[in-house]
Amino acid sequence: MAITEAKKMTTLQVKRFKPSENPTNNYLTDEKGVWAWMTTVDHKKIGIMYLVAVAFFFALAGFLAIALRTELWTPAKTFIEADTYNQLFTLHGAMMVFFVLVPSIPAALGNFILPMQLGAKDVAFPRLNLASLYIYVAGAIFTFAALASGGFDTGWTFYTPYSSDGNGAGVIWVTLGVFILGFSSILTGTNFITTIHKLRAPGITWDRLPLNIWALYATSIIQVLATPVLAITILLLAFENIMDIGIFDPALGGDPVLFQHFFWFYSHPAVYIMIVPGFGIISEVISTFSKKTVFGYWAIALSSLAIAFIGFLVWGHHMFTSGQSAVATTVFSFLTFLVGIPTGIKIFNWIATLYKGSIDMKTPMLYVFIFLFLFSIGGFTGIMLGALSVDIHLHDTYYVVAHFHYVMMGGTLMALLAGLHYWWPKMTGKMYNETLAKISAVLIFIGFNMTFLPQFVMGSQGMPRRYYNYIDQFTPFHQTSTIGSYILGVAFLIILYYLVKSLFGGEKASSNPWNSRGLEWQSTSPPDFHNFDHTPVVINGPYDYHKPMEEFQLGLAVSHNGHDAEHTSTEVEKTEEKA
Amino acid sequence: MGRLFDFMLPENKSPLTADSTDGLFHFINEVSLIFLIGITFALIYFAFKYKRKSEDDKTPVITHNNTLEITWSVIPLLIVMVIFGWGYSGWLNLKAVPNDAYEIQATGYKWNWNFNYENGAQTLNELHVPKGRPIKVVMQSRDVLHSFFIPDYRVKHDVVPGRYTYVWFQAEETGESIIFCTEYCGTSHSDMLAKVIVHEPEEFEQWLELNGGGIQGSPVEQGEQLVTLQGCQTCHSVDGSEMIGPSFKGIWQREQQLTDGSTVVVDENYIRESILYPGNKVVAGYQNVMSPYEGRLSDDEITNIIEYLKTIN
Amino acid sequence: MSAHEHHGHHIASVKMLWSVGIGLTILTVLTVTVAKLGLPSPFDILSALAIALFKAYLVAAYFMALKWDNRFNAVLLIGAVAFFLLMVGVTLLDTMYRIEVVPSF
Amino acid sequence: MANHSANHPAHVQHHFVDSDQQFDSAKLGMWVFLVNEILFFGGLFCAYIIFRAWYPELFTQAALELNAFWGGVNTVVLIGSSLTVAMAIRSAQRNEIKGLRINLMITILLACVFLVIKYFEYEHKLHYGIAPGSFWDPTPEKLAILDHPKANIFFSIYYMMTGIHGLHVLVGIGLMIWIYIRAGKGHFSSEYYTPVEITGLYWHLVDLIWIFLFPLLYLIE
Ligand code: HEA
Ligand code: HEA
Ligand code: HEC
Ligand code: CUA
Ligand SMILES: [Cu+2]
Repeated sequence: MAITEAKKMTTLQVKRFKPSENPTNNYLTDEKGVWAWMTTVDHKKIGIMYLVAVAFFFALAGFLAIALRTELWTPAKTFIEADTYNQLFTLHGAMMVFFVLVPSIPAALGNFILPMQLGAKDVAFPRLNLASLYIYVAGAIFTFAALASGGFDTGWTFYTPYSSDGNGAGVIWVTLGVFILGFSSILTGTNFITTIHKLRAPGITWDRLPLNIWALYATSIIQVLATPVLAITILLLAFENIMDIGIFDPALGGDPVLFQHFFWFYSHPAVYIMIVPGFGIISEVISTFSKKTVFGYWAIALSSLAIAFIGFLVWGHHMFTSGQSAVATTVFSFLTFLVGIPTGIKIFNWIATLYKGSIDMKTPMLYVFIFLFLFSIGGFTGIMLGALSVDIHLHDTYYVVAHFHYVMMGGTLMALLAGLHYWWPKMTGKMYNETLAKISAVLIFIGFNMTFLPQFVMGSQGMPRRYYNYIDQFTPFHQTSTIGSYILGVAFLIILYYLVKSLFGGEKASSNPWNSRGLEWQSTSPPDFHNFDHTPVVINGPYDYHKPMEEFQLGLAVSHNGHDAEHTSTEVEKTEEKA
Repeated sequence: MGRLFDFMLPENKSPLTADSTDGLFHFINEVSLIFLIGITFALIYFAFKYKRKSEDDKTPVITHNNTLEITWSVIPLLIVMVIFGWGYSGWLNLKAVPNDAYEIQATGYKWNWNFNYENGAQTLNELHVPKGRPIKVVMQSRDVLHSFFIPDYRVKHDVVPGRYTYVWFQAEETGESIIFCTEYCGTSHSDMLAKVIVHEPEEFEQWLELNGGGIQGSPVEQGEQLVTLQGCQTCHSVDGSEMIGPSFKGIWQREQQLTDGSTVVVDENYIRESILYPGNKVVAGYQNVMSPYEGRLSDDEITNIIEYLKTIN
Repeated sequence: MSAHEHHGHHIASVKMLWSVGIGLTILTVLTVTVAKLGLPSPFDILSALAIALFKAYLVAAYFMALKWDNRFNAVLLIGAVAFFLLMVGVTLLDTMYRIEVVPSF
Repeated sequence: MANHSANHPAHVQHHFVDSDQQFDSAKLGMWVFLVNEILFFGGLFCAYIIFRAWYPELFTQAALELNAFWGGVNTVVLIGSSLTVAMAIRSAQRNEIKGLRINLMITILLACVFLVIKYFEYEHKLHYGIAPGSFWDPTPEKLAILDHPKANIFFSIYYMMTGIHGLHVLVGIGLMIWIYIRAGKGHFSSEYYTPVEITGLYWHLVDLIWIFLFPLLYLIE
């Protein structure tokens, strides 16, 4: 990068000051009223609105899951008809994936935290950011329109020709809804990549990027590369329904397996869109609550990129029984295993971070532990499914259902909960009730395992998924699972209760309740409208726990003018030595 | 075999196709368990050992360790390569049908399995096979994707419209095993069950003999058998009870309201059309889910079915 | 933007732009001509693609000014094309190696 | 210009430090968006390649229905419009607002010419019942030429590809009209012409896609 003479000459003087506690002026008080929220371009408010939307859809899709589980209490009919059941699991899966998990960490938490961790005032394109929220809402409206026009029961995978039979306007609506939704994801990804490249504050070099940012960066790359393929796939499917273009429909000469390729080309990378941001949160929380530099910074940072890359080449592992060619099957199986290696590297590095740390089992850390346990199980069972001969037996059984709940709920959702509790004081300026939080975390752990462990067993025994009716021998497993899901429901209600309560009566949070070294904690709680008063100059790394907390006060260049991080940072280092 | 995870798998009734799958299943479970115990133990141990004592705890700066990084990359890599090789060879075995396999044709359609044997015998939702002999099931679909799954034999394959796919197995015990449809195919996906019935070889020959040559008898009798074999009764009752489609009871000359508002009186042509192209005229109050029988039933067969339907009152 | 040449602000000369434009037109005529020649099977499409690729290079490098731009933008373009090729390549691994090579009907 | 931050020009949004940062960000953002576009069309190209690999004879046969001459003309039209967009950016960089507007005008006109030719091509095919999907109903004489059982799929792909490309042209026209109007209001100068450059990039991509569509669809005989 070229840099102007003028910039090189500037001397940076570093002034230190402490963020004020409980500011009367913050982003929440800055502009008030519904209209101000709806038209805001502030990344923090947009993040909060995303969070509310995601929570809403989670509650809705979770409620559908409870209905599913209740229906499965007995074989055949318990309280709803087969057609209703089929629509329920489709809606549950589609909402959880497209409306909850894909936007959850990047668009909700990421939107809030990313610019703050970069010391930027906002993301690169604030208006696009708001647009992405509205596009998300538009996608939701189309999905509800699909429900109104008869619903859809294709499963979240929309396999042709079942989905292209043309017997339902519902499918057309929901495909258009998912199509639209894709753009919201694309815009978020585009925005993040640009922000990370161009808006880092002076002093934040690539080797000082918080791991959360690395994870979001990897995620954004996947979003940008994979989502357009989903868009075109789903558009082709919509046209298949509207006017029988025949590309995927065997009755018209097309190939249904081709649809599966197209679909999984997006949807496998999409599972990494869901989990990789979770990895980011884990890195942050684990270092904060063990007061220690993360072990293997580069290993963790680069493994995210490795996962993103290899993740693109394994989609065919969902199609081992579909009739794809033997060559493709072999290659896909082989590559599938390679994804496990970088993931393992992460897990081992996190554990190594704990070694000789100062471990504080606050709620976020508790969720990290739960994450590590559950996600490992999910990952290992993924390896099981990647093994060719075994997958033949396990494909489309409850084993797969259990696998993906372990990774998506036990993984991403636990990471999301960790992040939510971790950043809650920063976002709201309030502390939540630690006791209730711990109780509900434990309840979630119990309820979760009770719901999904039995599913591994019945899946291996042959219980197929998407089954409204089942043979009697599976009844005990299904009933345990159902009870577990009720426990989960209770646990989430407790979470909802204490979080809402903390908003209104919660104890005020200090600017840095966890004594974290991360940049976002060097602002006030809740942050100022512009995050920091001035573009901060970053002197310390995000995990410099060996330096005393006093050194972690916001550096501020008296006369700064550079956005070009690489160059200014060295200047900062120099000035610091002199100071 | 008395292994730790035995309780997870159903009884292995086709060792030739199931053995390597089961062995690998156990291996992965055991390796995973070891790793999981290690991870869990480390987590709990560290959590207690390094519990925070005070807010100004000092922690050492340990940034990385290349030896460790390499160790925990290479060991898992070796393990997964073993898993890959094992799974691959097991899968090749599942693809390689022995030359002397006995072939049976299967057709999946919403929501039944139809089996055809070499001598014209037909069965609905029952797959009769001799024991101790490799069986190859060649499958096709008439409508959407289905998937043919026999847990006891560890075999599964999608059934794809416009293509043939197959599975093979060799049952070693007489008895019955369940067949599931594992690719979502609509309302009664979970009822699209069938069973394998394994006979002693001689018994099987007899059975084949008895059912060979297909359908026989007077037109009405033939029609009745066809209605049974073609799975019509999955959706149509003969006693007037409500199912997925309208009951056959009293169907003849019944006045039927269609979804487009018009009415028809059920006669030969209407029934014929309803069987060949069910989507053309859809009865009000029902969904258009019946798959077309075009190319599946001959004119004579349809005539026989009509004769039979006339008799159900 | 006075003294220094900032990467985003390269100003192309009229001569250069017109030469590229004319070059592209000539190449278009060339593809059509080559296509009319009726080369044997793999070569017809290969020649057409080679010319198209060269045209694409001209547009990207000169019209879109990648030649003078931040290197990362070029990386993005090449990366996108590479991923597209990967997608096609791996999908072909299936579609070209099915037992019945063509989905029969 | 020793201190950029001291004079924060009106066009620089609050969260950027200076004009350069804003410009670079916008450009990078646009490139990332173009990556999206490439993969979006990539899906269609993938479908094309696969069906072509399955049925080479179908593609050569069906391509006879496409008029290579008009396809070629359209290619040249798009190349011309790319040239004028590049000229427009050059004018902006040199603070020649009049040149900017004239070049934009020519670009818009060329884009319209492209669409008109496309319209006649479609018209011609639809006339013979060579229509996408369920409207597929070729007249007997066409059916005699297009006797491949999967000819409908070729034309589905053809209509999807050219249709979505045409939609992009339409969007491009809209964008350029917008830029044209803003230029008239004096929004742009050599100091600030980001939207012009960004739109230019988009337009070049539309051209790039066509550069591949043309030989793949029209020139396979
Ligand atoms: C967040 C989402 C997520 C994540 C992260 C993963 C992660 C993985 N998944 Fe999963 N998967 C899904 C979501 C996800 N999956 C979904 C939704 C489906 C079903 C879709 C549907 O059909 O509806 C599915 C289905 C699915 C299948 C298809 C099953 C079938 O339908 O037949 C397969 C097969 O290979 C698979 C494999 C894997 C693998 C190998 C990983 C790996 O990334 C896991 C890597 C992690 C580890 C391996 C653990 C940690 C590693 C160590 C501690 C090192 C030591 C390890 C070893 C020695 C092995 N998954
Ligand atoms: C993010 C992904 C995700 C999550 C979190 C879940 C969560 C749950 N899932 Fe889901 N599931 C899928 C993704 C997910 N699922 C997918 C993709 C499918 C496949 C669909 C298909 O086949 O097409 C599927 C399918 C699926 C099935 C298989 C259906 C079948 O094949 O027949 C079952 C059955 O048990 C099930 C159960 C559950 C249960 C009990 C939960 C529970 O864990 C839910 C617990 C949550 C609640 C009970 C909500 C309570 C919330 C509140 C009260 C509000 C509180 C709000 C805040 C705290 C903000 N799911
Ligand atoms: C998937 C379930 C299903 C199967 C299997 C099925 N049908 Fe149907 N059938 C329906 C439904 C639903 C309708 C009503 C909607 C319609 O008219 O298409 C129907 C309608 C009919 C009608 C018109 C009935 C009337 O009252 O007007 C006839 C006749 C008929 N089916 C015959 C058959 C025969 C003969 C078979 C077997 C060879 C068969 N069906 C198999 C679901 C099925
Ligand atoms: Cu057939 Cu499910
Ligand atoms: Cu996957």
